[in-house]
Formats: sequence, C-alpha cells, structure tokens
Amino acid sequence: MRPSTLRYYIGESLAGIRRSTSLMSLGTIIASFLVLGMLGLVFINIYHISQFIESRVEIRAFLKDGLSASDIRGLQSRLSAVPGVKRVSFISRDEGLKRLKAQLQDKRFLLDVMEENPLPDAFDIELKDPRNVKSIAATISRMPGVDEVNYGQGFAETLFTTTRFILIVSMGLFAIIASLVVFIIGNAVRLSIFARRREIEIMKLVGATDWFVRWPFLLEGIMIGVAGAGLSCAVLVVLYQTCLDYVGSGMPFLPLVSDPFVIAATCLALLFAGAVMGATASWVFMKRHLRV
Amino acid sequence: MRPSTLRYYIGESLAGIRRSTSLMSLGTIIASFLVLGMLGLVFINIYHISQFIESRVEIRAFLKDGLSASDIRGLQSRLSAVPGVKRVSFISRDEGLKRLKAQLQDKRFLLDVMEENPLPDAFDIELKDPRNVKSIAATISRMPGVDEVNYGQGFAETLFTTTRFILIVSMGLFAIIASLVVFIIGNAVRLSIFARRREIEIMKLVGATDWFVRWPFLLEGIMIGVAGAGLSCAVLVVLYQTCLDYVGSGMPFLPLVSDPFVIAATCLALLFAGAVMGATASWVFMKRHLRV
Amino acid sequence: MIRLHGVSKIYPNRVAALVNVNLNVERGEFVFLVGPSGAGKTTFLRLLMRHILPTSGHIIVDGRNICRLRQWEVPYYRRRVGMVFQDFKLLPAKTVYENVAFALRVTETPPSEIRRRVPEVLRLVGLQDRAKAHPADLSGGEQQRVSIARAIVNRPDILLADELTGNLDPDTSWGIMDLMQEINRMGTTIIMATHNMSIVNRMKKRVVEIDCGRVVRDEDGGGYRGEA
Amino acid sequence: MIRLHGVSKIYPNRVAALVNVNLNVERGEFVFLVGPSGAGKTTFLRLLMRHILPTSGHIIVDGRNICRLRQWEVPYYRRRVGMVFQDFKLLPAKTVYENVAFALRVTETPPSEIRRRVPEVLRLVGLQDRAKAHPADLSGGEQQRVSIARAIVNRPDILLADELTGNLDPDTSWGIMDLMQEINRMGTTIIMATHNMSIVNRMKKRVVEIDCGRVVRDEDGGGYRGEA
Ligand SMILES: Nc1ncnc2c1ncn2[C@@H]1O[C@H](COP(=O)(O)OP(=O)(O)OP(=O)(O)O)[C@@H](O)[C@H]1O
Ligand SMILES: Nc1ncnc2c1ncn2[C@@H]1O[C@H](COP(=O)(O)OP(=O)(O)OP(=O)(O)O)[C@@H](O)[C@H]1O
Ligand SMILES: [Mg+2]
Ligand SMILES: [Mg+2]
Repeated sequence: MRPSTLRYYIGESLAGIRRSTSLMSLGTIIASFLVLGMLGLVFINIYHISQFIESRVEIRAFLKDGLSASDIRGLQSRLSAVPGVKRVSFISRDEGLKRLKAQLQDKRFLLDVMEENPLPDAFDIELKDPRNVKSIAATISRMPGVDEVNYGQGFAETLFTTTRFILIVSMGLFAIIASLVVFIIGNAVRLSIFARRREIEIMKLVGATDWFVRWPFLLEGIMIGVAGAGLSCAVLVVLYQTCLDYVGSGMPFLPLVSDPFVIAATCLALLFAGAVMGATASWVFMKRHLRV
Repeated sequence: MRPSTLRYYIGESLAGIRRSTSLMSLGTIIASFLVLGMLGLVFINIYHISQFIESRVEIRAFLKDGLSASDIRGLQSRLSAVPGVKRVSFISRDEGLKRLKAQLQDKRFLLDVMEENPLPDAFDIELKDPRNVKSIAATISRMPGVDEVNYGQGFAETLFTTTRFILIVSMGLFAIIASLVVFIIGNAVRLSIFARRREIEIMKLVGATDWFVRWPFLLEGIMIGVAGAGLSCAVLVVLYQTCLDYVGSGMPFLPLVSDPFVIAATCLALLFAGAVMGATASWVFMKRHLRV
Repeated sequence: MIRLHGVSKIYPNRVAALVNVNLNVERGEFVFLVGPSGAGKTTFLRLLMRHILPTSGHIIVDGRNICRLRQWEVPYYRRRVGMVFQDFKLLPAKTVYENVAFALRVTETPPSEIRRRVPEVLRLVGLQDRAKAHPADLSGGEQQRVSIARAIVNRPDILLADELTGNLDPDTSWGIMDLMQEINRMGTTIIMATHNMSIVNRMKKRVVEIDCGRVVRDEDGGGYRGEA
Repeated sequence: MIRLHGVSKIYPNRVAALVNVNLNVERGEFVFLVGPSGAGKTTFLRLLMRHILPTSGHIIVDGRNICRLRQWEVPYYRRRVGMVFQDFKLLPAKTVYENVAFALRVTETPPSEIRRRVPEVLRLVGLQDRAKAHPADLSGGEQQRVSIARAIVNRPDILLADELTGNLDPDTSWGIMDLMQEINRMGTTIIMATHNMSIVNRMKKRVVEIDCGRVVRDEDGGGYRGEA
C-alpha cells in the first residue's frame, strides 16, 4: 500500500465521520456505551458487595470446659490445617462477652440480668470460600475439644441463595442488555452504511477493489467506536467518582469498588469493545453492498 | 380529510414500515424498549423491597413494672392516638420471651442460663412511615408508664441512609439510561427519515402540503413505536414471569412485585411512551426536511 | 401572466446563476429557453416553481409575488405549476403508476378520477405497459416520460419542462412535442428549457436565450441560434 | 477485441432487454449504438462493464470471457473500461476534483500524477472553474461533463458512453465529440449510445441499431436512420 493511499484512507474516514449519518451513529454509540458502562460498574459493585457480605460468614467453635493451654494450642493448629480454613483466632470467654455486649446493642439488658459469664472459650474461623461453611463446620464439630459450632445456621444458607440469585439476575440482565446494546450499535452502523450504499456501488463501478472501498469504512467504524467508547468512559469516570465521594462521606460502610485498576480495566474493555464492534459492524454490513 | 386520503396515509405508513430503513429502526426501538422495561422492573422491585425492609422497622415500648390492666388499656389507646402510628399491639412478657427465643436462634443459650424472665411487658408499634421512627419514639418515651423504647437505634438510621442511597442511585441510573434510550430511539427515527429526505423534498415539489407529507411519517412513527414497545412488553412479561416463578419456589422471602396491575401498568407506560416518542421523533426530525 | 422584474439569483457558493432578468410571459404562450450548459436555465425554472427564492427582484405570477407566499400557500401554488425535472425526481419507493398518481393524491382527487386519469396519461407518454415498474427498473427515457406524465396529469396552468427530450430518441421526442402543443393549445402556458436544436428550429415559437445568467435574446418564432 | 455470442438479458421482472445479440467490435473502433427509448442500449453497456451478468451467452473481451471473471478480478477489468453513465453516478460527498481523482486513486496513481492529470482533463471538458463544487451544486450539463472527465482520466482501453450529450448544448456537444475522436485516434475503442441524430449523421461511423432488444442494423459509416 502506497503512503498516499494510506493518507487517502485516513482522510476519507475522517470526512465520513464529519457527515451527518455518521454523527448520528456516533451519538447512538456514545449513548449505548454509557448504558453499558454504567450497568457494568453496577454489576461489578453488586458482585463486590455480595462477596464482601459473604466474607462476613465465619465459624465460631465453642470449646469444652477445662481444656489446658497446650490443648488449646494443639486444637488451634489442627483447625488451621483443615482445608478451606483461612485464619483461626482465639476468643477467650471474657473477650467473647465484650464482643457480645457490643453486638447485642439494644438487647444488652439480657446480659445485665446475668450473674456470671455464660460463654465458653471459642475460636473464630475465617474461611477461604464461605460457601463451604456447612461442610467445614461439620468437620470441625467432630474434632475433640470442640463443644459446639455456630455459623449462623439457616441464615448463612439464605444469604448464599439470595446473593447467588441477585448475582444471576444481575449478570443475566447485564448480558441481555449488553447484547441489546451491541445490536443497537450494529444497527446504527448498518443504517449509516445503508444511507451510503449508492456511493459504495459507484465506487465499485469505477474500478475500486473491495478493500479500497472497505478501508475508509473500517477505519471510520473503528474511530467512531473508539471515540464513542472514549467519550462515554470520560463521562462514566466522572459520574462514578461523584458516586464514590458521596458514598465515602455518607455511607463508609458500603464497600464500593474504588480500585483505580478495576475502573481503568472497565474503560479499556469499553474502548476495545468499541474498536472491535465498530470494525466488525462496518465489515459485516458492507458485505452485501460490495457485491456489485 | 377524504376517506381515500386517510386510506392512503395508512397504506403509505405500512409501506414505509416494510422498507428496510424502518425495519432497522424497529429493531433498535425494540431493543431500546427492552432495556428500558427491564430496568424499569428492576427499579420497581428495588423500590418495593426497600419499602418492605423499611416497614419492618417498628418501635417496641417496654412498660414500667406493676401497671394495672386498665392502665395498660389506657396507654394503648393513647399510643394509637399518636400521629404517625399505624397499629399498636400488646406483647406480654411471656409472649416476648417466646419471640426472643425464636429470634435469637443460635444465641438461645443466653436464655437457658437465666433463672427468670428478664423481660417486661411491652407494646409493638407499627408506623405509617418508618422514616419518622426517631421523633415518634421520642414522643412515646416521654409518655407515663413507658419505661424504655427500642427501635434498633443506630441500625434503623443506617438502614434508611442505605435504602435512600440505593433508591437515589437506581433512580438516577434509571433516569439517565431512560434518557439515553430516548436519545437512541430518536436517533434511529432521525436516521430513517434522513435516508428519505430526498423523497420528502420531491413530495413537497410536487405540491404536497406539509401535513400530507407528515401524516404517513407520523403514523409510521406511532406504529413503529407501539409495535416496538408491544413486542418488548411481550418479551418482558415472559422473562419476568420466569423470574417470579424462580424466586417464588426458591426464595419465598424475597418480596418481588407480582401484582399483575403493576406489570400491566408498566407495559401500558411502555406502549404509551412508544407511541408518543415515535410521533414526536418523526415530527421533530421531519421539520427541517419539510422546508423546501 | 408571469412577470420577472430584475431577478437575480446568486447561490450560496457565490455563483451568480441569473443576473437582472426581466421577462414577461403571457397566458397560453409557448417559450423555449435556450443557452449553453450552465447558463442558468434550470435556475430560472426553479425560481418559477418557488423551489428557490431569488436573491433580488420580484416574480409575479397571476398578480401575486410568489416570493412573498407564506409557507402554507406554497403547495397550493405548486399544484398549478407542473414541472418536468432535468433529473426526473421520481419517488424510488413508488411504482410508475403511484408516482404519477401522487400528483393527484396531493390534491385529494377522488380515487375514481385517479384511476381514470393516470392510465390515460401513461398511454399518452407510451408507458402503459410499465405502470407497475419501479423507477430504478426503467431506462433513462422511460424515467423521463414518467416525469412528464406526472407533470401534466393534474392539468397545470403552467408547465415548466427542463431538458424534456434529453434522454429520448427523435421519434419519441416528436411524439412528446406534439403532446406539448396539444396541451398548449388547451391553454397551458409552457416554458421549456432545451438543447434540442432541431425541435426549437422546427417549432417556430418564442425563444429566450440565456448566457451567463443574462437574457441575451428574446425572439418570437426564432431558431435555436440568433440571426447574428 | 469485444465479441458477443448469443447474449440475452432478461431482468428479474421478466423484461427481456436484450435477445440473442451477436456482435464483434475491433480494437480502435468507434461505434454508435442507436435505437428508441427502452430498446436496450444501456443494458448493452452495463453488460460490457460487467455491472450486470447476461442471462445467457458469452461476452469475450481481449480473449477473456468477462462473465467468468472472479470477484476480485472485476475491479481490474473495470479500470480498463471507462463509462459515462446516463445518470452520471457521481459521488455526492466529493467535490468535482475528487470525483475525477477517484478513478485515479483506485489504481494507486502517485499523487503528483493525480495533481497533474485531473486539472488537465477538467480543462478539456471546460470545468476548470468548478473543481471545488459538489455535484448537487452543478447544472445538469456540468454533472454530465464531470462524468465524462472521470471516464477518460485514466485513459481506458474501452470507453462506454451512455447518452453523452443528453444535457449539453450543441456547441459543448461538438466540443466533447471532438475530444472523443481525439481519444479514439489515440487507440481507445469507443461505444456510444445516443439519441443525437445530427451527431450520428455527421460523424459517419459504424452504427448499430437496437430495437426491442435485437440488433436490427449494423452499418459502417451509416446515419441515425437506416436507408430503408
Ligand atoms: N444548488 C446550486 N448551488 C450552487 N451553484 C449552483 C447550484 N445549482 C446550479 N449552480 C450553478 O449555477 C449555474 C447555473 O446552473 P443551472 O443549473 O441553472 O444551469 P443550466 O442552464 O440549467 O445548465 P444545463 O443546461 O447544463 O442544465 C451553474 O454554473 C451551476 O454550477
Ligand atoms: N434494472 C432493471 N430492472 C428491470 N427492468 C429494467 C431494468 N433496467 C432496464 N429495464 C428495462 O429494460 C428495457 C431496456 O432498458 P435500457 O435501459 O437498456 O433501455 P435504453 O435503450 O437505454 O433506453 P433509453 O434510451 O431510454 O435510456 C426497458 O424496457 C427497461 O424498462
Ligand atoms: Mg439545467
Ligand atoms: Mg439508456
């Protein structure tokens, strides 16, 4: 390819973008990518929050009375060795009572009427994957020295069903909407090419090869895709930062994703999707108009 | 208008829809309405669930010891008269203990170590708007015979902040995405009219009035809008019913909106939006092409 | 009937297509508009159609300045003026029949009347067999004849014809010219821009010659070229 | 050079535009294609361009059957054939200059060569002043001349011209015809469909007359009408 031809392709695709049909598709594409990016961020956050909530599920193993210090140390190391266990920490009965008081808040009066501490010593066991809590708890409950295990039986199962449901629904929704958006973008490019089908025909009649006609359209598709994705990324980042600031000051307990790497990755994914979609849409929809 | 002219308008708009530019916009419009409808239903459910969770916030007023039955009855009627109170029900100390046992689940051992019931008699007070819980609780706590009030202080405030945040974010998201969808639909109609601008010009040159040119386009816009909305409604209803069945069998505790009236209203809103948007988009974007 | 006073048209790209044109055309006249390519003939006809507005000057038709027509009056004016466009301007999505019928539909002509007149006029231009074809499936000359049929079907007061025979063979051209004379005899004023020397020379009508946007000759019963 | 063996073209709507046409055209010939409107002239030229494929028969150009060209070979064939289309087929988004240059760009002609040849050929058709205009801003005759310029700018072996002078005044027409003769003398084979009787009669070239899709006359140095 001559450099002059390359320059011609680039010039043509820029000229194409300036024409109103392309500008209209550009608008549609920006809007579509905004929808996609917003829902993507929402989905990432739903996933993150559900992971966070699940990670709060841990096992409390209450010990039998009258274990010696070395028994306890031995049990701790055996607990740590159970597959799927992340961390084991010892909670003495006094420590346990302190935490229970803090936890019960408005039902603290229950403890006030007690003469002595009803709690035994215990271990808090964090898990690698909280979804295995049931089987690990069963294993632990059979270990010597363990009196009883407690992981919020019933509640944990409900929690997992709910988070799984919310994840499935939001992922399904995201997938459906993403494919609708791909469809909308494809349609916009198609309509824009359709408006120029006569031109493509004329070019072919004057002796242009398929590639000579195609290159400017492909470049135009890529440029529009990348520009659309880029602009919507800019808007997204600003909106999301506002959201993060708002949550950070008003609701510090809500664990939103603020990792700049994740946000950058989302933007890159959008840019890449823009380029690929612009190019493939141009390619696919030009095909039939090239058969002259 | 002659009946033959009306027939002509309808025939023209049907012919217009059969042309590929219109079919492409129809696809875009269906896809857009699906996005809109899905997010609409998600938003309605988020609202419904958050209302449901908030409605669980109620005030428990513990009574002083040694009140007579008539004192209690008098207090109950005074409580019912407090503005904002929906319902007041009496919980005897035995009943209270039974409920507490059920509620504490895994911490039931706390009660096992007690010799006597530590609870006083109490009233459960449901509120018309749970968001007023703080001020109503303050009023009630000052009433004679009331020892202490409890409404999950701290927790309730956090809950309200969180649900309000989720509502604001999802409403904001829905509003932004709705306007993007409106923009996408408008653009599709615009591009479809743009592809036929020469025809509009020719019609005007042959002596057609603006209205004569406009009617078929308006009808076409309305038909495409209604058809697009209708088709996406059908898909929506099927999808949503699947979702309801799934939740109903697996997660009966998740209070999704299943009121057929609400779903019908959503569909009607979509249909109406389709008609209005199709007509206005046609109207607005035809304007400049009519100036011949 | 048609009066032009000092009409000039300068296109936005600063091409002066017509410069200070003054002309009177009486009711029932038959005028040939001749001149080299790019002289301004089409511009002249587009002004009379009120397709474009003059940069300066007045165009009076039947006592009304058509440059002052309000937006809603324009369609009613155009229905009295039939025009055969140099590039035909057919509606690509409609059949030949529907293209011709369209000029009647806009005036809300009764369907029975449409069904009578459209085939009649298609027969006049020799296209009765192609009524169901779409413009893209027609030869150049056939498209031109559809454009002619559409222009005459609602019996306009004024007929503007731009390069009426550019894509027609001589025999068909003469057939069309006979039709034009017939229409003219029935009272229609005809202004016809053409390059067809033999037609102009043989018909001996009024000839207005434009060159570089100016009227350089206005001769009754003249030929394509002036006497000079 | 060009050989047609039993070529027929029936359009999808069952119009038989050409029926069993047999014809030889030698290198460097100048052929007029005449016949009434709708006879099949444009169809004939579109077949030679490989714009459409014949329903039956063979078209051999320089020993190759162009109906058997593979998809990627078609553009290279078309570059050797210049065509002036009856409806001009200009690219509306490009200027006059760019429209003409496009025929050179597709062959990857060096920019310096493009900058030399485009103004030259625009001067030949008399459009040097309108180089920056867009097709929509041109008169009919000007558009036709842009189409001519584009067809000849890359010096094709074969030049197909459809109604070359339909929108041109006689003087400009003769200028273009002189240009055609010049190009023909330099070795280009020219096939020209036309209704212009005086041009055909005066040029005394080979005349092929088509009527209703059949070749009804093939006469060297003939006139627009046969001797009968
Ligand atoms: N829409 C336009 N915008 C700008 N310039 C125009 C436009 N239409 C025509 N012109 C220019 O105005 C001049 C007169 O054009 P016009 O179409 O009136 O010529 P014409 O006499 O009809 O020529 P022809 O016989 O070739 O059709 C030409 O130089 C043309 O380039
Ligand atoms: N694309 C098409 N589809 C269907 N029929 C067509 C098509 N093109 C042309 N025809 C028909 O084929 C016949 C020959 O058309 P063609 O264009 O070859 O005529 P022509 O000799 O060029 O006429 P003219 O002098 O009017 O341009 C005509 O009857 C025409 O209606
Ligand atoms: Mg003209
Ligand atoms: Mg032809």
